[in-house]
Amino acid sequence: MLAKDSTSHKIAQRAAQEIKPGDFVNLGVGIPTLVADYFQNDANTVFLQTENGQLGVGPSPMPGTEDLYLVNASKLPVTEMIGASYFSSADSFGMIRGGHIGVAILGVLQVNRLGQIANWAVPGKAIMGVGGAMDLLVGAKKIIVTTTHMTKDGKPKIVDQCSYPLSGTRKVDLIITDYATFSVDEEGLILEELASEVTLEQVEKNTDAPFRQSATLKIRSLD
Amino acid sequence: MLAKDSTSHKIAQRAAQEIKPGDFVNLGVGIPTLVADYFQNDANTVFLQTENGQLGVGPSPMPGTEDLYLVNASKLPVTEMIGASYFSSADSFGMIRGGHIGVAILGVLQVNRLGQIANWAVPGKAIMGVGGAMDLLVGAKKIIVTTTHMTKDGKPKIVDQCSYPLSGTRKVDLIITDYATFSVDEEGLILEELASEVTLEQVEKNTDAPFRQSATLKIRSLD
Amino acid sequence: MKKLISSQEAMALIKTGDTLMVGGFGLVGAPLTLIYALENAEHATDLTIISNNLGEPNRGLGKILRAGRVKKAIGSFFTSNPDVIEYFQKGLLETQLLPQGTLSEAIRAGGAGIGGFYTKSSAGTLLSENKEVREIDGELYVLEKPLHANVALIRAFRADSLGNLTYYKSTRNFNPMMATAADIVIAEVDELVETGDLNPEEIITPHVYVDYVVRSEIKLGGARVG
Amino acid sequence: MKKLISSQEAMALIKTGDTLMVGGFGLVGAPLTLIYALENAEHATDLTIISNNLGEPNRGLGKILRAGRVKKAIGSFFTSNPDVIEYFQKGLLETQLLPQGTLSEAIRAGGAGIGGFYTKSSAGTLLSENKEVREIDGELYVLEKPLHANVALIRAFRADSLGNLTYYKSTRNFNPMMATAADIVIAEVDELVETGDLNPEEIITPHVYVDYVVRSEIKLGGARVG
Repeated sequence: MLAKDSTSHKIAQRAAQEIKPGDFVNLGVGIPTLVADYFQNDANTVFLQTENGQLGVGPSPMPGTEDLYLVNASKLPVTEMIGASYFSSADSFGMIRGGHIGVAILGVLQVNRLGQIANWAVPGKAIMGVGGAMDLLVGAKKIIVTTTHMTKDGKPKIVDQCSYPLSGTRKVDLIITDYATFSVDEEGLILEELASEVTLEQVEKNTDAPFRQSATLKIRSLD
Repeated sequence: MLAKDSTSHKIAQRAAQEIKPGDFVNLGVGIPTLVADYFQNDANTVFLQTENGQLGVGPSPMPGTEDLYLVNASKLPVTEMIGASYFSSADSFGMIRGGHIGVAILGVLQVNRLGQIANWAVPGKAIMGVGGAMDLLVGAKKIIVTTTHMTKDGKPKIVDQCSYPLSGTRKVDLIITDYATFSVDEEGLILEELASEVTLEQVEKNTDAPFRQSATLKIRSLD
Repeated sequence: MKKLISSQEAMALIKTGDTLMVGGFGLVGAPLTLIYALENAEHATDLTIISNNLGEPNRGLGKILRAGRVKKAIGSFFTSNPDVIEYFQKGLLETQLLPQGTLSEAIRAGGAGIGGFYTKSSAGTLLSENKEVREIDGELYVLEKPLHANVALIRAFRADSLGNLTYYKSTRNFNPMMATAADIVIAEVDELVETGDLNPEEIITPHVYVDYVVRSEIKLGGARVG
Repeated sequence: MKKLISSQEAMALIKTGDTLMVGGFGLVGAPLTLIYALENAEHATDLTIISNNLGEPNRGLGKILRAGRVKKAIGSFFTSNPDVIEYFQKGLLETQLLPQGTLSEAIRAGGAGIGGFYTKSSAGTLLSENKEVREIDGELYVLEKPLHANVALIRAFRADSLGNLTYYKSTRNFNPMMATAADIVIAEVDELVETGDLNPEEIITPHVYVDYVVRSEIKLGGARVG
């Protein structure tokens, strides 16, 4: 598990601000899974769905209390909120494809200038798994991407055109990185928010796709 | 309810002889529903499925003990055998179309020389309902037709070509009337059995389709 | 309970021209309280009704037909209401007859994001006229389209405060699929329980599908509840 | 209990060249006892395995891959076993990667007599290459075919003497659909109960789908049962 102050956690914390009471939310593998730690849900008004077949996913169990047969899509132990239910994968993806999940938060390998994503394959490398990503991409009402702005090798993940195969043709709605937040419209990316640690110039330098600036560009606050 | 010695009951009694331990059986509306009264199932080894969503349909309830919310496809009150289960219509017809029901017993309006049936519509008349008949016809492993040999107007129901619209292209496997029992092969109908009350001549006269005689033609016994 | 409304409030959610799904196999599993309210909701006309049957002559949904408020009926068995045939023959009603398995699967498809499916049911019959038929592995299949509705009126047995639903015996029938396939889903229920009182393993309809809950006031046989 | 057999007896039902469905999402809900028996059932080679994952390197189904007994893998996520990629790249293994929702729906279709279905998932991606794509209501859908198997190895929680099954929490995943889509269905279960001990409303897999039951001997984490 990453330390609470790590980059991934800051991204997750920012993404959690997008979750509103009454939302039905699916969290993908990786940074999205961390989002669950950053919104209060004492009133049980946010409902996490995991595509392996549970609605009403609760927080991570206390060490030593894990039920190995109760896991999320990342295969990590979770708990059961009051009012939770279980269903098969077919029913779960019926729920997803049928448009019943309001928000999906996904990790990506790349995002292109139009807000389309690649997150399931790297040609020639040992990544060959799509899981539920393509179904979530076509089914969720709103798609939020959470990702580090740069790869581990220091290359931009937001690129003009994806070199990795696309996960679908649908544009995502919001892209949250450790550097910035972008919304997406028909013409492409709009910079909405800068992380307090970075400058506009740094974002421009480290983003390989064109983007416009929002008229209401903000500095990100995580408080 | 018809008297126990009526024509319909004799047909049902004969059809019940086709049911074997371990069979999963769906009974259509009308005479087929009566079949349930004619096989012993004390060991719970025959399993009746009703397409409105129950496996393990038990016998008709004692008068005064009916549960109005527990009915078969004929909308008649039934009971629950031990080991019964309930499911939605979608799941029920998945079971039917998917080939998991061994025997379906169906009523018909007409049967043609090839063993194809018409049982859902009469042009110009107030019959406009297909229910589960077409799904059962494509899905059940074995189809048994139970029908009176003649219509109420005294016309043959087994005809050269159906004047009513067909329920599907599949041939049924066995046709049980009050006069006779026919099997069906690629070329058409084969008379397998004569009811004790009728002669071969009567069957020939009242059947409007050609049929062959089985080398092992029997006289029906209902004991 | 946040989602609990009256049957009158429920009717305000239905507009003229709407497509409605109505649960039940005959009267069993039908939302009788909501159907009764619909009879009185005269503002809603020009309706398309997706339901296995269309009531009986001047009973249940049959009453809405006689009031001239049904434009189209989609179902599998209209024989129980001869009015349907009469209205159809007079050109007063459009009908779409589907095999019962196709009807239930089409509703499921509508709720599950399936754009269409192939079934053998009705291949080679009048019911597949004007539909795409294709051969798959040597057998004929008919392409069937998903069904959607503006509003679904369904019946369940128990609802918890979130709106999770269980059903009772053969009342389940079309209700769980209809709960997934409409913009607004209104569930009439016999019992309201606290969230947590339903075993998570026996919840058939997760609350994500349920928008409103109405307390059932009419039981089968006509007995009034409460 | 009529259907109760040992895991060794179960393996005698599998033949060389068979297509197997194996339940589970990773190890959760996987029939660990049956998979262990399959590792030792060396008579069965040239297998096509339909499972969300293909185990891990030299663990579970991954062991059968290393033994050269898997001809083809159909699943949604092979990343957890890098061997799959290696064998695929060396031409030692055919693979078919499907979106997880398509995989589960295709298995359901296989069990439910659906000849094919249209889904938006994977439209416009490499995964829809060589598949029929059509526009429905202005959006692209991919035609997906049903999946069938000779034998399904699934895991459930409780079985009654008839073979009715319930599942435990997130172990349900692919198991209920696989129970419908194979010629022979073998369910590994944690608990055997008398017929009548399961609430009819909470039975997820009716016994019509279950041919054999095997007592689970391995729990997650490696603990041996009994």
